[in-house]
Amino acid sequence: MSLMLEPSPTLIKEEKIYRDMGLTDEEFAMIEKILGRLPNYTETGIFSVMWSEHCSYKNSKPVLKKFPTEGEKVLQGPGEGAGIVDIGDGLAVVFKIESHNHPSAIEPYQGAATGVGGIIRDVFSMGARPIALLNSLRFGELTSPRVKYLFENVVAGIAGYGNCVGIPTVGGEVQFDPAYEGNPLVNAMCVGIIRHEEIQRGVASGVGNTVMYVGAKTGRDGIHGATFASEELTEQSEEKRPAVQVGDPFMEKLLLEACLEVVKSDALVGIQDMGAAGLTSSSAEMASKAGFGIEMNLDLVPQREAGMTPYEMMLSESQERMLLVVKKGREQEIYDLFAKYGLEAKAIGKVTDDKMLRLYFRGEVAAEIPVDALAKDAPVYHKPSKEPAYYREFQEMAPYVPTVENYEETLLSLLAQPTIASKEWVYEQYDYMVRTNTVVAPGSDAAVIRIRGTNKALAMTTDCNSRYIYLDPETGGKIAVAEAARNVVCSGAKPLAITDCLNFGNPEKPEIFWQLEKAVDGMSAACRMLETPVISGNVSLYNETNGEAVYPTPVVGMVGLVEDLAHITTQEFKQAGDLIYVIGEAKPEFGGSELQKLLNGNIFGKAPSLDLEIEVTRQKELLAAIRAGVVASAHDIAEGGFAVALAECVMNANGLGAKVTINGDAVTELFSEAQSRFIVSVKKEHQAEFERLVEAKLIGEVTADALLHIENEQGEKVVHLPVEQMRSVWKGAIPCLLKSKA
Amino acid sequence: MYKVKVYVTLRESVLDPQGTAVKGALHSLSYNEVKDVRIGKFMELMIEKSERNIDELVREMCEKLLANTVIEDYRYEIEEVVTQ
Amino acid sequence: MYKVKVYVTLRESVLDPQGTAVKGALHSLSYNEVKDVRIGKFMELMIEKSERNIDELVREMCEKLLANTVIEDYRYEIEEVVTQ
Amino acid sequence: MKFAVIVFPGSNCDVDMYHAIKDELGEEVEYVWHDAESLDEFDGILLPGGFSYGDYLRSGAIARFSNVMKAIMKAAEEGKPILGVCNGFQILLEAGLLPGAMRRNNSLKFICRPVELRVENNETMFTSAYEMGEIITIPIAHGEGNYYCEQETLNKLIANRQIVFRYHNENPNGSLEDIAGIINEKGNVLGMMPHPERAVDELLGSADGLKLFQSIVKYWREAHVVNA
Ligand SMILES: Nc1ncnc2c1ncn2[C@@H]1O[C@H](COP(=O)(O)OP(=O)(O)O)[C@@H](O)[C@H]1O
Ligand SMILES: [Mg+2]
Repeated sequence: MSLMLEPSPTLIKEEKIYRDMGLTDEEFAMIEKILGRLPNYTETGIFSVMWSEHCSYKNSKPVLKKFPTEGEKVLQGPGEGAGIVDIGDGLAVVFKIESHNHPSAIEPYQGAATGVGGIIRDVFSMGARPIALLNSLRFGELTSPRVKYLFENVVAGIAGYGNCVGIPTVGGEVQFDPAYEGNPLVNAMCVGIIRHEEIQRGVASGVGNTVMYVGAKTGRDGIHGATFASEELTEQSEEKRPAVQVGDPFMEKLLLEACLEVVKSDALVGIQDMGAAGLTSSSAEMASKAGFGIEMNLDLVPQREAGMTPYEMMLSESQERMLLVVKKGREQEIYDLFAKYGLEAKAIGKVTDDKMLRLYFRGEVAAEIPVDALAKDAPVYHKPSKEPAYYREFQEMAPYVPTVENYEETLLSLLAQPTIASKEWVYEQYDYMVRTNTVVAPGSDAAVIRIRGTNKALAMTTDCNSRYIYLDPETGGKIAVAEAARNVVCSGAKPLAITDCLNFGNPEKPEIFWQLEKAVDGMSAACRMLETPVISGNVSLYNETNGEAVYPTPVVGMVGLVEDLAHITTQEFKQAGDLIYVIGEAKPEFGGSELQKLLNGNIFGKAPSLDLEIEVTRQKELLAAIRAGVVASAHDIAEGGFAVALAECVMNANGLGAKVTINGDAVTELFSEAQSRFIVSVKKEHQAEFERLVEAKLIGEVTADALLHIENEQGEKVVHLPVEQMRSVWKGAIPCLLKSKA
Repeated sequence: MYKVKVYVTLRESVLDPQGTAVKGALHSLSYNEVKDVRIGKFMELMIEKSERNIDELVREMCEKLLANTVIEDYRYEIEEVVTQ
Repeated sequence: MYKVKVYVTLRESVLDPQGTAVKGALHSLSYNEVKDVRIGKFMELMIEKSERNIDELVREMCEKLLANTVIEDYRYEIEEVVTQ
Repeated sequence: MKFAVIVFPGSNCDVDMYHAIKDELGEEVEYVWHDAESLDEFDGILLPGGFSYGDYLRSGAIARFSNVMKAIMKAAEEGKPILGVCNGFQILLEAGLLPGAMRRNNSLKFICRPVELRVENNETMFTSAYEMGEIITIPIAHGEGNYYCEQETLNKLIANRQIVFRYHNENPNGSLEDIAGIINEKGNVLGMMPHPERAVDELLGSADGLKLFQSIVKYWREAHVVNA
């Protein structure tokens, strides 16, 4: 029996077996002190997962403290399953983003699918009805067979899970860059709606109350490979090898519906999903938060496989499981409720007053640990930080001046860059319409979901240009938040708050830690100015292959409120004769731009500059004009610059074109990625009112001829392209790359 | 010509939601004697003779494409057939 | 206890989009010797002995649920196993 | 007129169907759980889309054994209008209420997008509000909508004008004869892959699906005026 094969406490210490589990010598000494004895194998495992970066945020906590997390509308900041913001009418929006990078690198379909499953549980465990999913994806260049395989299967996994559960996937972003070749990023975000009085928290309180387990059975899924003491000990079997987690979206759907019914019952005290470190983290965190203890009998845990040890049960990451605390004496109601959905709830323990996590197995105590030591009192480290040499170099470079011979060809090449190209191939695999509230589907700036029973809607987006962040983490961090806000504003919404997913390399390297700190500084500054507090988030560090880190990628997920359905705005031009305006000036800023990447194959120099005051003013003006009803379409200028943004305004519009005049240096005007800029179209009758509300420059008109015509002030042609030609390049790029042989 | 049959099954310890659902359905149809169901794939390939060793070829195709060895096991049978 | 293996395949006359796609993928990996691919399901059931005739029982389960006889054929193998 | 929206474990377009009837059509509607014994109190039965039982094994294969299916069979015999959309269509096929079967989409991918349909028969209780040959825009969202049947069945479908909707311009999934929706011989059971309940409000892009529900109500009103 495998239990016998577990190393003894003395052996764990002497052979430093804890190191394989990720604990340092100092941490092991701390554990010994906390317990006043040596931990056994199960206890060592429990400490190792709870003190991992993933659960304890031990390296990132000091940095995360910098984020502004408060605001008058914030009902729940970071610390629970998801954050919550008030949206009036007694309703609130709940959202969070989370990474599933490493599982997706190993098994892209299941890795991505279970990532979606996990974030959905985070939202419904708060008592909220999930209404939308988004994602943010990063892969290597779409040329190698491995990258294509990862991309295709990650997308299929996201689709497979979200579609089956019946939550629309309405937005996201995908970027391709060699920095992600060995380490793709898969971040999933879920947005939910809740009535204020139904907000739940993950607490285990009330001595004697019952701890219940519900959902899928526990298997040996996802138990960290290295934590098996050694190959010799487990040589008996292949099947003992830690298995990849497989998602069961059908189970998730049943759990979702049942839990949303259970939260209405006053028999429920607390509820939390079993995420990373499943049973361990959910029980310890719920008890620690409430100031109580928990006792569980592991023999009662539903098990998928025979002969599971306490260590395995406590560390299993089997999906689709929830832990509930229920008032003593009210258990039957809960059993009945779950039974209606074909689910079996099982009492496995009770709440105690001694602040201990105590586990029984076959009549004996298998582990006994103070809950606070696992949760709130986990160690925190202040890692050294150092400015990387590359940053200084980039800052001191002379500004990069691209030379472009043929503007039309360059524009077409930019439209075919996978990062800019249409993502239709991706989002057509997502059921973005289910629940019939999707007013703006994927393809415009932010997605917009109406809130039934009100005249309001929510706009949502994920954004992060990691090239800028690599070049200059602080400025890039600001840009990530500002860009998300631009997308939300363009859709007619006022930004409410953000969630973030900090995807970085190994924080033990001072240069990486510096990137993390600076990016968070920049994001925090932008969040303060834009009044969008951080209400939830996730950290994924150690995203490296062969010692090479990914680009620092702090993905921003933002949600905004549309006060009136009439304010909903999209990016495509609406009608011939409408006037075209541009807000903001082009500047010769090409560091990290698509044009630089296209012409040089790599990026260098300074990131575009950002003035947050100007950003805020422009966003406010534009939103005011949208709310005044004088804006026909709005689109922010992002990757690829003005020319690409203008092309996007016509490619999505049926049969329309544009005729505009630029002045100044054509390359800068067309392709610079200078910040805080928008393209807006306005009906002629609204010209005066628009110009009164917004400082913008009139540059041309929407035409009926499906041509994109750009000329300079001398009246010379700069670009003259049929919209159809651009569209076919733009829409065909990704399918074409996927089909081409390596 | 070879007729090759490939059987792809989920690894022992990997969750099989499909099998579980089918077991549930069989029980609700009162086939209570069914204790376990696991669902995998069954593929039939017709492969022409070539210079390459057929066994090696099939193994390679399984590893590369037909099975996902992270979560699946496979086995195969090769049978030589006469082409009509 | 019986171990029952059920093979469900698309009928000959039914076009198999999955098989076609896999064949295409194999060709793009230069396995040009592959002439045809058909993809079906392979199920393993553990069934306890009961008063019912096992053969009849399995056929019934196939007809009712495991195969859709409008487009699929099935066959099965029954093996008696000793329970540990 | 009173509609039932059948809810199977894993149904997820039940809410959409419910709101289409209640908010846009303005008729009475109730959710009916898959274990219900009787549908006698309802005048029309709607089987919504989704992933009943996870669509494990085959789409609709497990749901067809739900208790409520007996009541649905009975309602079908009684001539009540029964509409199965997407997964609902797949369940009707598995249950044998409609002929044929579904294969995976040719692309092997789930596809979600608005598509154009041609109304091939407007002399049914589901389509009388449409013009013959009318082109309508209705979204699809499925991974297995590639309809198949034997030649003999197909001949019958054509001869009896049982093909009610065909994909127009582009067939998104490879279905036989561009079939998007078929009706039973008796004319009261319609199965279709596109989602009319998702096309009932211009705010969300199209209201072309509304006429389908209006047709049902019109049929029912006429039948009941005569009977009264
Ligand atoms: N992974 C994805 N999933 C869903 N939708 C996506 C995804 N990637 C891109 N999209 C959609 O494509 C559109 C364009 O995306 P993007 O170029 O990132 O826009 P922006 O630069 O305005 O943020 C958006 O509507 C976005 O939601
Ligand atoms: Mg945008």
